[in-house]
Amino acid sequence: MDWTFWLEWVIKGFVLCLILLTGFAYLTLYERRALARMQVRVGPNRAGYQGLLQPIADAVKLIFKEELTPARVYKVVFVLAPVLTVVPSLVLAAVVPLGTSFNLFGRVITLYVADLNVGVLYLTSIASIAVYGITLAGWSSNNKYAMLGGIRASAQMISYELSLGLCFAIAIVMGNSMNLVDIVNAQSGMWFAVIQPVGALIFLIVTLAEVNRAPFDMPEAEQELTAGFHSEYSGMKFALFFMAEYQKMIVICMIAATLFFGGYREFWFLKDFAGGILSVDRFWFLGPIYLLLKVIVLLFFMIWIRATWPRIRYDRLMSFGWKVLLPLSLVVLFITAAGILLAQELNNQIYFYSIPVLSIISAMVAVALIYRDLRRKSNGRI
Amino acid sequence: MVPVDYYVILSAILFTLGALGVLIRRNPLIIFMSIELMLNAGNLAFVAFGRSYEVAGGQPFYTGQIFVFFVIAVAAAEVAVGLALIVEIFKTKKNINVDEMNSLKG
Amino acid sequence: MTQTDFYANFYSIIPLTVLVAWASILLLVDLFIPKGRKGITAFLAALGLAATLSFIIWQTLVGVERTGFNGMVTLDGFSLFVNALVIISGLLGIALAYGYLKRMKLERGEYYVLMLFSITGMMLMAQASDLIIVFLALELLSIPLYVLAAFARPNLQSEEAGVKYFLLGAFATGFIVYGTALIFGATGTTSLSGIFFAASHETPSLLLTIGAALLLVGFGFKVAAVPFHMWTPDVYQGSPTAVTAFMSSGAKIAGFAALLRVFATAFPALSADLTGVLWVLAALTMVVGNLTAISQTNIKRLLAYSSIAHAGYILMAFVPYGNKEVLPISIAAGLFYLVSYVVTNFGTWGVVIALEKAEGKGLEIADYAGLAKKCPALAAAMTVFMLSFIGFPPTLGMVGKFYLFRAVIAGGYPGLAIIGVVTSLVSAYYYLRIVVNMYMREGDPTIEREMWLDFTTMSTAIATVVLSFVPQWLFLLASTAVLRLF
Amino acid sequence: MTSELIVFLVLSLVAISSAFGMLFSRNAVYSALFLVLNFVTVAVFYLMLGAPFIAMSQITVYAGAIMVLFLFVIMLLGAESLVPLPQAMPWQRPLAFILAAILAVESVYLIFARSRLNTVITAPDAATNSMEGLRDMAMILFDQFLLPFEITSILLLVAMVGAIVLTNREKVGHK
Amino acid sequence: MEFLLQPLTLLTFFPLVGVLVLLFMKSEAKTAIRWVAMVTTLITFGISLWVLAQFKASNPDLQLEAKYPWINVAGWNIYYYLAVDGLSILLVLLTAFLTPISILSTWTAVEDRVKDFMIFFLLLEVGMMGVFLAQDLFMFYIFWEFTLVPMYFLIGLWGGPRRIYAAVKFFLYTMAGSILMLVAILFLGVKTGTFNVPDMLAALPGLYSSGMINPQTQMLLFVAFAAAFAIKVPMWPLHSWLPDAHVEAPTAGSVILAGVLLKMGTYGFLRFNIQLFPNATIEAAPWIALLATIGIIYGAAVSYAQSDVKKLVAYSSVSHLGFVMLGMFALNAEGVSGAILQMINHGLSTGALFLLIGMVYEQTHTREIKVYGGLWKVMPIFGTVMLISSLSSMGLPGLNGFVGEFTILLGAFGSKAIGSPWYAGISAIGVIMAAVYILYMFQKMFLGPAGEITKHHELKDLNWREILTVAPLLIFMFWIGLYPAPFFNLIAPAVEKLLSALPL
Repeated sequence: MDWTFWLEWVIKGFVLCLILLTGFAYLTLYERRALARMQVRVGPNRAGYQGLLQPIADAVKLIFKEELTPARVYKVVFVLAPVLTVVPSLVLAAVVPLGTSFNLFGRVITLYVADLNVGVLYLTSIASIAVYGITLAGWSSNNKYAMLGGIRASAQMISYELSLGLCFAIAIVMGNSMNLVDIVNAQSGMWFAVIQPVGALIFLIVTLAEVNRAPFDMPEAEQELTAGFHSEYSGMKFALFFMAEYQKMIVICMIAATLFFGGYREFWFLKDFAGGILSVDRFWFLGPIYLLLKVIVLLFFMIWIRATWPRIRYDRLMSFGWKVLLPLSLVVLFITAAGILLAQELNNQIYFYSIPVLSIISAMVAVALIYRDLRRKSNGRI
Repeated sequence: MVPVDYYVILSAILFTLGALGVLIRRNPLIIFMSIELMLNAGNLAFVAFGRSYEVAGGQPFYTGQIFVFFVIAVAAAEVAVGLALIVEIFKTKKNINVDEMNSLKG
Repeated sequence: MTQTDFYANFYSIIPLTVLVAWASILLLVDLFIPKGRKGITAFLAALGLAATLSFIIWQTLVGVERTGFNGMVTLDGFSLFVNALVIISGLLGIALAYGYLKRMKLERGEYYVLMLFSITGMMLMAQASDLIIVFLALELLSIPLYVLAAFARPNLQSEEAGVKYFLLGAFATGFIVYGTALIFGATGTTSLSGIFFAASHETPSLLLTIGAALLLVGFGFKVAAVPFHMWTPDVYQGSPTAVTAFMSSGAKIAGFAALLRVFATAFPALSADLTGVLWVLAALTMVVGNLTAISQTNIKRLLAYSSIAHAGYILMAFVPYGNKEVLPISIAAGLFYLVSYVVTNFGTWGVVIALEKAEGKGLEIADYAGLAKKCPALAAAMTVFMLSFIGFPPTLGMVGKFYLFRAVIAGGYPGLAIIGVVTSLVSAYYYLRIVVNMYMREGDPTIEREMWLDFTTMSTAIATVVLSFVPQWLFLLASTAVLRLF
Repeated sequence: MTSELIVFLVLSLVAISSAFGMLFSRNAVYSALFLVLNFVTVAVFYLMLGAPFIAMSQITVYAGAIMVLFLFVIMLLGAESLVPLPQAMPWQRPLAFILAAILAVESVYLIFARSRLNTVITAPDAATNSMEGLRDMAMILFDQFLLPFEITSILLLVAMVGAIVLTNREKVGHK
Repeated sequence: MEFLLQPLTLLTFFPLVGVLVLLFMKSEAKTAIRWVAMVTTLITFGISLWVLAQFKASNPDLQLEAKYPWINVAGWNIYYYLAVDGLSILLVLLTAFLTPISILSTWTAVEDRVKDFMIFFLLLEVGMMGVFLAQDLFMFYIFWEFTLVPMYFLIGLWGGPRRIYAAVKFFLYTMAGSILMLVAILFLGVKTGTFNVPDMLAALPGLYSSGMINPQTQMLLFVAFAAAFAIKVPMWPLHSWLPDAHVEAPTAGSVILAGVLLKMGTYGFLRFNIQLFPNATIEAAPWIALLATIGIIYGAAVSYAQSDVKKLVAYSSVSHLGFVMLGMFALNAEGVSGAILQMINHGLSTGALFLLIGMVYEQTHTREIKVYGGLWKVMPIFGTVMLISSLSSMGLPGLNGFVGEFTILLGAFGSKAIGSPWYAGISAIGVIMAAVYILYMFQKMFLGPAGEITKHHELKDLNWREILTVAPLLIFMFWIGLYPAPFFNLIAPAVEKLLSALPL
């Protein structure tokens, strides 16, 4: 372990943080503009060209805003909570591969901070830690609404974490590795989202709940809880929560892209296009670009959903997680594992194709069941 | 270059602190946390011993880690039941002090 | 794993597999059994136990002994014996619960399912020959019991019992885990035979001794040995009586079975250090259990202390565990005593349940006054049980104590035997108080009659008496069970 | 003093003081947070001991699930403030301290002075970070430790059933 | 079937047939129940006579053996082993003889829960027979302990006002002794590898001489056995349960208690202590003689101080059994045979006294001596019978008591084992004291001016049933008093054999 190793490590980490921070800033802009478009208005377009300086203006405003610390909060935790929220969202990205490697000064520089053999487990563990910030923020505010928001957040995140873990497991099974680089490389022939579309869908739904995005943003439901867990926060502390949420969105989309959409790799059918001119194996710098594109598309879906869907009632949210997503993801995991095993043992690729078919069938069954249930509850009004 | 003794001593201290917590604290939640600390001390010792055998034998040796894996699973199961119990009694009683659990007399 | 391996492994856990499968299916089937007819679940659960028992009997007749899953479980005479005992106590437990749950309005199908799972854990305890399995089996048997103890919620007493049992049980688990860790550290393995080899090759290291002592503490909690007994009276009193009956038998059998196997197969090398500890533990348990029982007025608490005391008697069988010659006898004696304890115990709890009223009254000893006039058969049965607990002829308890004390004396511990008999004398005092109340005081107890309850009480009473005259086959079973343990 | 030893010492200081913090906090939430800190440091120890899988499981299950549940329950019950009550058994506390002190000193002394554990744990090499190691472990888990694994699954099922039985209030008077 | 037809098996377990019959009878049919019990015990008595007919007096060994392996696994060597010899034959006969008499005495006395009473009584007989006949220590122990249970209920259910206290005290005292014996039995069983007494006797000398059981251990074992028996006898200072039990017990219970149960203790000394631990016996003989002597004087003195006539008789038992113990540990032919005979005598005379007291108690419901007086005039037959029994109890020549006590004193006087004639001398004072308290009692109750009760009650004299109850006892009192030789003949060979084994 020479010092250059450490240096490389520090630089990569720093760059990643930088990417995420600016990414966060422009994501807010992106979201506001996109939402505005959907709602047939313009959105922020004054600061700079097309509002490109708007995030900076917001940042300056928040930084200089007065910070109120209510009298009866639990001080230490109150201050700690935003930090605890932001850090996991940053750390989470450490294992996500942004591309292949390139040579610089005679060294092989890989485009990820840490190459963990238990990368996926690392993701789950950090994701599970992320609950603390919100929960503690809610509790330490010493405010009923905030507290309820915190409790809701923790309940929701724990509940959806199970399905999340199972989706990770689906990717692990298909990639035959817990290492994210391995998983990405395993998708060079075919994206996992194609083989296992249901798994990818569940993953996307679950991530929405994990980052408390609409329609699962119960912890901050304005109508019921004013602003939920961050009611009492203002100024920079509030900004940190804000920041964490958007960073998490970015990172989660990166992870989703990595696990199910080929990560930094090109479309599978482009691998041999024009002698592989579009392949990351040929040009390393294509990796980050592909990834960025995928993330932008996925983010757009998140924003789109926010613009389209109303908020789900809390009890429905929980029972959706436990009674629909969890069993469904279990079934899908089983189908995936069984298909792979059969294909391997019997050496017949036909079983491989049964995975998407059976998964889609089971997803449709799930939808049908939900439909029937809702119909019964609403006395046939749907 | 840490001798395995150090890990074992650390785990012994943590175990003792956990046991101490069970003995001196009266809140079932804290008692329960102390028990978790005890289990954790056991886990640490397991991994440390496992590692020492690994180093001594020169080849991977997973028994310790696997035991820890089971302990973690069991702890999760225990927590599920234990917290359910505590929540239940609190719902009935609105107070969870072990000393005040005296409807059973002897 | 090759095919033959698979069958060999599978053979060693057939009864377990049957029971687990049955319990899981029952969990589903129970959903379709309408509320108020959960008796069907009880019958199905009993059926499952019977099926398991028949497999055990079949395996006993086949007589093949083997270890499975890389030596993690052992199928031998000892485990078959203990498992049969556990299943019989499960059957008796269901018979007691059947009417009781109905009467107390606690009837839910999960009760029986949890019981089956707990029995699985107990069976596994007896078969375990690796500390991992011991640990997991212990949890598998305990967790359902925690729930069952609190089954009468929102009854506060029951909930308190559940919480206390849980906290102390988990505390004990902590000791077991840490003890296992130290043993693993000392020997590099968790398999009992591996520990035995590692320990016998060199002088036992201190680490091993501490580990074994911590295990002993953990097991001490589980079998309610003094000074780890504090939870017992509260838990026994607070739990629904049917649960207490099952808990006080099943958990004890399993705890002792595991303790026995662990100490006898893994730690003979430590006998010099641990025999004295066991001696003191057994003596303390007998003395404290019996002395504290004297002042009890609640029958459930009294029986709780009495069960502590009996744990002390059974512990005596472990004291000579380092002595190769005496060990088989004393283990067999311990097993025999367990049988007699279980039979008597269930009968006693049956009587307690018969007298317990729906609102949890009828549990004071004074409530037993006049039972002999009201229901002579029940009073006679109770008398038989009390005599059996004292160790008085013509009951199984007497034969059990005779066997046990003989083993202890043969092991060279007459002092312990004397403590044992003197505490039996003390116990006579409080057991007789119940008899006095039933026969010699006036009162008008209300008695619940219910077929399965009566069946349990009467069959155990008859067994207690009849078996005392023909204990040979039980002796034979017990002593052949331990033959190949060592 | 190698750097590893320094890291160890610092972390163990953190672990021990967080354990103390857990013990003596007046506030149950702080206790829980201290325990989380403790679990995280122990997870780092696991990494140092070449057990990344266990380290991650530790964080996921202990810190991420178990302790969150604890916090959840504490908050839900409003049980965070722990007013010191008059001791029911005044002798119990000092006795517990004395016993604990004896236990600690004894175990440390015995293990340190008389056991024959002189193996030095070296830092994990690259091998522990290889997929092969993880695969080997999985193979062992599903082959040699198949039975315990299955038992664990039953155990979790039982715990689930138990928790539901305990918390599921039967609807009374509902058709 | 051969097993069941053994005379001793039949003798021991025949009452169970009665129990079985009783179990299926309605508890309202009191007379029928009494008859069933009566017939059962009479048949049992008949069987005992059949046993006597087969018994060969000249043979000192165990006879009529019924021996089958019982629990023979894992080195247990427990036998179902019943046998009789000169040491026990008389006690067996006494048991079989007293039981029907006691049942007859309850004919009108017990009205409450008759069925239960009879069941317990018959069970008690099984236990007592078993104690005297069992030759395997395990079996012996079972029977020994088992006798406690029915007796406990007899006292506790049909006894006087403090019956619960008395019953529990009786139970715990007796059990306290026997548990130490249990340890000793187990120790012997472990050392000799058998529980069968003859086998044990064969094995023990080797163990003693080889030092496998050293003298201290032997002494400890002796003490452990002695504790059980001494409480049962009861020897001073372990007697305090006896007055309570006697006073509170129903009449039939007292009769059996005094007549048979106490003899189990002395029999135990004879059969087990002396045979199994010869050296310890010799060593302990002076001490036991001392205790016996104290018991004699103490019992007599306390008797005198009693105001309750039943208590008086109870304490006199302490005194009388002191004689038995003294004779037994004289360890010579006279002493031991006298002791055995005195056991029978005590059973007869004290039994008769308790019966008679019960009969008058049934009418008056008081046992205070001072409320009686002048009974003789009202109840002449009762008076006569009482007089004879009292005189028998105090040892008037011509009656049975004299023969026993005289022989004992003779033995004790010249005993090498006791080593000092003083014990015999002091004990002789006990005889005189007996005369004092018995005559004092008799005078207060039967002579003199009419007391309260006598005045105010319509007292009826004995009816035919009651006469029939005591008559057999009187016959034996005279028979033994006038012609004891047949009884001595039954005992003598066995006693000789017993003594010859002692290293005196």
